[in-house]
Amino acid sequence: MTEVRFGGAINRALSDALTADSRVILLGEDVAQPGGPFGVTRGLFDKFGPERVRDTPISEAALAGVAVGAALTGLRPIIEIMFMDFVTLIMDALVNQAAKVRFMFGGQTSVPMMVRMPHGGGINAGPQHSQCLEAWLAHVPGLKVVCPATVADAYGLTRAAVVDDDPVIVIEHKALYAAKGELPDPPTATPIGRARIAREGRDVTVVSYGGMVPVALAAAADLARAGVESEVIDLLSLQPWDEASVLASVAKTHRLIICHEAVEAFGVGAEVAARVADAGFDELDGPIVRVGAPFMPPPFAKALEDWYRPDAAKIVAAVKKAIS
Amino acid sequence: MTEVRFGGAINRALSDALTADSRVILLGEDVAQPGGPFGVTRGLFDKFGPERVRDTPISEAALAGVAVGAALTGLRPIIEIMFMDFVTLIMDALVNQAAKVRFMFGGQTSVPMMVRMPHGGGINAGPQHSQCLEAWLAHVPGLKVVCPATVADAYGLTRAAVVDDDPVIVIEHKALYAAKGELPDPPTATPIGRARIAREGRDVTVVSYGGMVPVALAAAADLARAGVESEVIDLLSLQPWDEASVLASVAKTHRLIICHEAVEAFGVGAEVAARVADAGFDELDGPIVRVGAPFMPPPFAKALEDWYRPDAAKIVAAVKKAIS
Amino acid sequence: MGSTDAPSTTYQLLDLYRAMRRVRETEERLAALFADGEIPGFIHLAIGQEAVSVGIAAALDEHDTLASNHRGHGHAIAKGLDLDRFFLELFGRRDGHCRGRGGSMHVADLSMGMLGANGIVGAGLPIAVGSALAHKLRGTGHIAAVFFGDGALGEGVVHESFNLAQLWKLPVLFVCENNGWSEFTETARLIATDPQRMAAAYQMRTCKVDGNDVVAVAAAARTEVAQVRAGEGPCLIECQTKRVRGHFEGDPQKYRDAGDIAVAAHDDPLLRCEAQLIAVGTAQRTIDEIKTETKIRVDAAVANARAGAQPAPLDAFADVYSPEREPVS
Amino acid sequence: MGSTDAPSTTYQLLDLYRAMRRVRETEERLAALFADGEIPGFIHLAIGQEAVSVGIAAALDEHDTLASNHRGHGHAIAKGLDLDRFFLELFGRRDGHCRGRGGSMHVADLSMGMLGANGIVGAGLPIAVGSALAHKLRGTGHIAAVFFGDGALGEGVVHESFNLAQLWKLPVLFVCENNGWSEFTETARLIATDPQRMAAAYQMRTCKVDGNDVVAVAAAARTEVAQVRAGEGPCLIECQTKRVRGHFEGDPQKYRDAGDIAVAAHDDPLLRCEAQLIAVGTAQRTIDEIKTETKIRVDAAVANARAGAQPAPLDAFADVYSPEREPVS
Ligand SMILES: Cc1ncc(C[n+]2csc(CCOP(=O)(O)OP(=O)(O)O)c2C)c(N)n1
Ligand SMILES: Cc1ncc(C[n+]2csc(CCOP(=O)(O)OP(=O)(O)O)c2C)c(N)n1
Ligand SMILES: [Mg+2]
Ligand SMILES: [Mg+2]
Repeated sequence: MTEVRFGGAINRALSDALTADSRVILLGEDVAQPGGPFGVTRGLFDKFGPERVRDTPISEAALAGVAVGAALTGLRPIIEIMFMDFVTLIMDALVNQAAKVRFMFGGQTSVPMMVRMPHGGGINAGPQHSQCLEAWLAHVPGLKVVCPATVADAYGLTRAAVVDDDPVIVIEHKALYAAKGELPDPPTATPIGRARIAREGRDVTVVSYGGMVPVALAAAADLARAGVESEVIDLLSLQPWDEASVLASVAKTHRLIICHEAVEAFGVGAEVAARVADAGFDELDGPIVRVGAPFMPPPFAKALEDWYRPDAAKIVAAVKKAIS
Repeated sequence: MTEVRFGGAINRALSDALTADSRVILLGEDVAQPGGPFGVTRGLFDKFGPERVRDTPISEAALAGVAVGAALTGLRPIIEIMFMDFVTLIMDALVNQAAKVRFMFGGQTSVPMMVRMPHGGGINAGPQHSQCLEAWLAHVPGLKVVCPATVADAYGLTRAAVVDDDPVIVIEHKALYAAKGELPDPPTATPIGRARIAREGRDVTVVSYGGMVPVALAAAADLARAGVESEVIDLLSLQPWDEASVLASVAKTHRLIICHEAVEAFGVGAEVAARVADAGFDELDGPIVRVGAPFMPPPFAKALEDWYRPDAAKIVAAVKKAIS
Repeated sequence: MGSTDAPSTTYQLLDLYRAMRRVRETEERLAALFADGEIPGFIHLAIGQEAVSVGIAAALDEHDTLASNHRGHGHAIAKGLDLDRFFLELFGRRDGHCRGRGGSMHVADLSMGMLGANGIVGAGLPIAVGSALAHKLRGTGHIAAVFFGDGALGEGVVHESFNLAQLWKLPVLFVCENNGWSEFTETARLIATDPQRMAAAYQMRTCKVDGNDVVAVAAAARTEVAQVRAGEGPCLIECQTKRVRGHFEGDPQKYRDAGDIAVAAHDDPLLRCEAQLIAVGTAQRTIDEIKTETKIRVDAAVANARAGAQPAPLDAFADVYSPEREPVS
Repeated sequence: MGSTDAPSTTYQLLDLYRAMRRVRETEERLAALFADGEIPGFIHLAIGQEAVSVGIAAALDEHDTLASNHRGHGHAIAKGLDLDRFFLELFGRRDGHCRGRGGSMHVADLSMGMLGANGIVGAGLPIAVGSALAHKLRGTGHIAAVFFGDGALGEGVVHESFNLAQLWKLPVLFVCENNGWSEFTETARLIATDPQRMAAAYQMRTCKVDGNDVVAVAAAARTEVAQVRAGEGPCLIECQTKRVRGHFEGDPQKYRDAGDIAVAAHDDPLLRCEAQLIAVGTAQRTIDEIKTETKIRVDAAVANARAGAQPAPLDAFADVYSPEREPVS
């Protein structure tokens, strides 16, 4: 076990992936010589050289299309989109090309590309640099979507995403980059599609992912003091997501809360709720409660952003509502 | 009452909107001289001239940005995106600009623009020309999203969208364009945000919208023969959607089905299910069942597309599951 | 179709003619099949534009990669795709290139380097650029080519792709098939620049060729492909041609002068090639034999496709994602 | 800031200097406030580039519209935005231009024709094109202008916008603020063309000017704005300038030569303007007075912003959508 930062774990995973497979390349705005806008790719240019680690122009749409073409021609490209808010510019390459190629070409080929993108608030970056738009991607057949919450999974999901034969979107919460945690020695890949029980409990199931997992754990600690034992599930993967683990937990607790930083309406939580309201209906003893951002863009001012992002108090209130 | 086609009703609404307000303009690929790829804008170029009805280059991203700038400078632009699949190219202008301007500029201004886009299958147009991606747009604070099912609402929602001060996306199911129906005389606007009870019933609530409404009605007719009375709700608006009407119906029937042509997972139905599993939980007597496309891109072959698109039989099966 | 010598020998000219005839016969058959309701969906024919796909493909090697657009039958067939599987795909049959999931707008055969037709205008360009990057980094010695229409110059990603290709000096051949139309609108009413000016803006090598003269296209392609392959960076070839039919089958072309259609139909690249063949001494009988052979081949492919099995939904499910692999550490 | 005469008179030169001083003082204060943790978020300063925003804005009328980018403080202030509300916004206060919801990257004042700073590179261009279309159709006599950086040439929508503006001969002024950098990378390593070549590709009027000479910028802007306003179609002005500070505040600029920073800092447009003023006989005291006045004005704005009320979440809710209106029939 070594203690590293979340961003450092991703850096190590990228480095290990580039070392392990010469087909892996890394492309993005300022990822090479400058070492990445958040420093996540620092040192990789020096280690792997200008052919494999490349700075790209401010051309997100072409960058994503280039990844598709490179993946179809024997490489395994990793691209970085500087802020998830700019995923708006690559939706065509992701959705109409990367996600569909395998299916629409009759299974002839795969598209082994990976896209890294930071999401979320916490640094007062305002309405166009703080969004959580993962629900869009999870709605697209052919894409995989993961979102780590811990240092170990930041490493593990990054490694898994690179070796995966399909397009995988790795969403990193930018407020986690500096968080410290333990990395197993040697570090291992985290399987895509499986959730993790971050805390066991019998009274209520709290499903979460990414930057909201530590918040959910803080809420669970609060609730434990009040005698309520929450089972906190860290989804890890949003597409495919681990329905079986969530249903198993609900079968135990009979209460379900889902929390994420994305806007609540039409977010990832809606799908989790909908599946449990179908396949898990008979196990439910109370309403399914979601905690997410209110229906507005992320505001800039500290006073507003702090209020906008879900916190432990909101989760506690939701749990109380669900078990009342 | 006059009988017109769905596409003709939209044409009339556009014509009436252009007549009523000189600030309204219409832009899109082949919408002017050629009269639109589906003929929906036929005659408008001749009636309103080349300044107000314009053919645009194949530049969807700029087109949507132009609409934002024009809306901020005193016009009320209507743009057409030829297939909803190409909404991938305008997500930035829609999401990071149009949807946010009012909020992020502190309420200084509105962005009165409207975007028309056909979605859905039925013409074997294949994976990149048949998608239903409305769930993405409904997840975006600041956008309104509507989807008419009848001739009257095709007219009515189009008129309402043009006079609305916010960006409104009007989604038209391309398989409905040729459908005939009654247009009131004079035709009226349909309020955004209110659902319509397309058929009353006491046993089960079937929520639907757009091209799936006639299918849901056919299923309801089948079920009625078996003694099951379905209440079919035509949502009309997806953002904001009429939660009160759905909850009221569920309070009567205690069973809920949601069906749409979009992929089921992370679709509009998930949000409806999630809200009812929260606010309407106590009224539910059975699982909430969704009917949507399976988790794959829309396939081309007739044999595959017919299977892919939800039909009355699938809705009937879902209802049986929900009430069993 | 690989060829490095001049196409001026009778033998090579016959190869080009045979390839064009194959594309033409295929597309005329598709027109009839669509009219008869046997083939569904959107069918964009390139009748009258065969010299472009055939002339360019003649300069490519089998493992050069090719990205195409919505009007891609000629590109696919010239690149060497199997006619049986092609027709099976257009009919939506199980054994088509794409197992019936793609149809006309998505024909692809990765084993032939054909990276797919594409329903999104402009989307093929960055894919070709990425493919060229892979060729360069992997040292394959191959190049990537991409066909796009004059209307595609409206799409921003096309410009982003030009920049990337030139910036990184990638082995990519941009082929602009300039037929004057963007669907139902003349491109001149939509685009305030042209391929030559765009290439100049990036100081990219470029040339302009009569796209209805297969010898001219093949010659230009041979010269440019050699440079691209030699590592001289990208090149843009503009082929001036004419769209004979509607934008898609079923398009009544009300927006178009009858005269314009007649002119387009009159400047037939196949007839021009036939005249060239006769001029170099080919017997009319040889030409007629090619016509007959081609017709027989297409007849067979159509019959085979008609009899083809329907695709099964469950097979489709299996290809949304790749088969699972063991995670590595 | 509207002006139609030559800026060569002392009086007009003083106006330009005063405006630049205001921008400079504001941005230097922002740097300090950010360093002290008083202002959060991303702060992109245009120190050293003041002659561009001020010179261009001097040629615009109050009701001409302006779209800006992430480095937009100068554009906003030169266009005439109120300093109090500006600082309130940067502090995230209720009475800021955007009620604290936007911050540095989204400053806007529609009443001054300022259509907003923008956090998405390139996104301002189609907005300006749309605004120009509205001016043209409504016959307002106004024009639209847009500032963008050299790095923005990478974005496809920029090229789409050039095409549309030129195609429709719209009254739009494209102002490329060429400071040689795209964040942490020299633009020369990213872009294989330049503004002059791009304009040439569209046969768009263009000119290139020393962006650190406010007199030169103002003169070029006056000439070009007059043509744009007269209906001669769009124009692209390239202003060569230098970024003195990091990409954003807090950027240690490890990627950049100390020499490059020194050269940039040395070529100070304010010092150049001061020299020009002295040369035409302005007293140093006049210049010093402007400095003092400006400092006092900014002090006041900062004090006011510090004391400003916090925004309330419920107010924010009210502005996601416009107030409801009666549906019409
Ligand atoms: C992104 C996108 N926008 C619009 C369309 C609809 N569309 C299909 S083909 C076409 C015209 C293309 O013109 P051009 O590129 O010149 O090719 P041509 O059809 O002339 O071969 C259009 C607008 C599309 N398929 N994709
Ligand atoms: C679409 C998009 N991609 C990337 C970024 C991140 N980004 C912000 S500014 C910038 C560089 C812009 O360079 P330039 O246009 O030359 O303006 P400058 O900063 O030099 O003024 C980048 C890449 C962004 N804001 N938007
Ligand atoms: Mg064309
Ligand atoms: Mg710059």
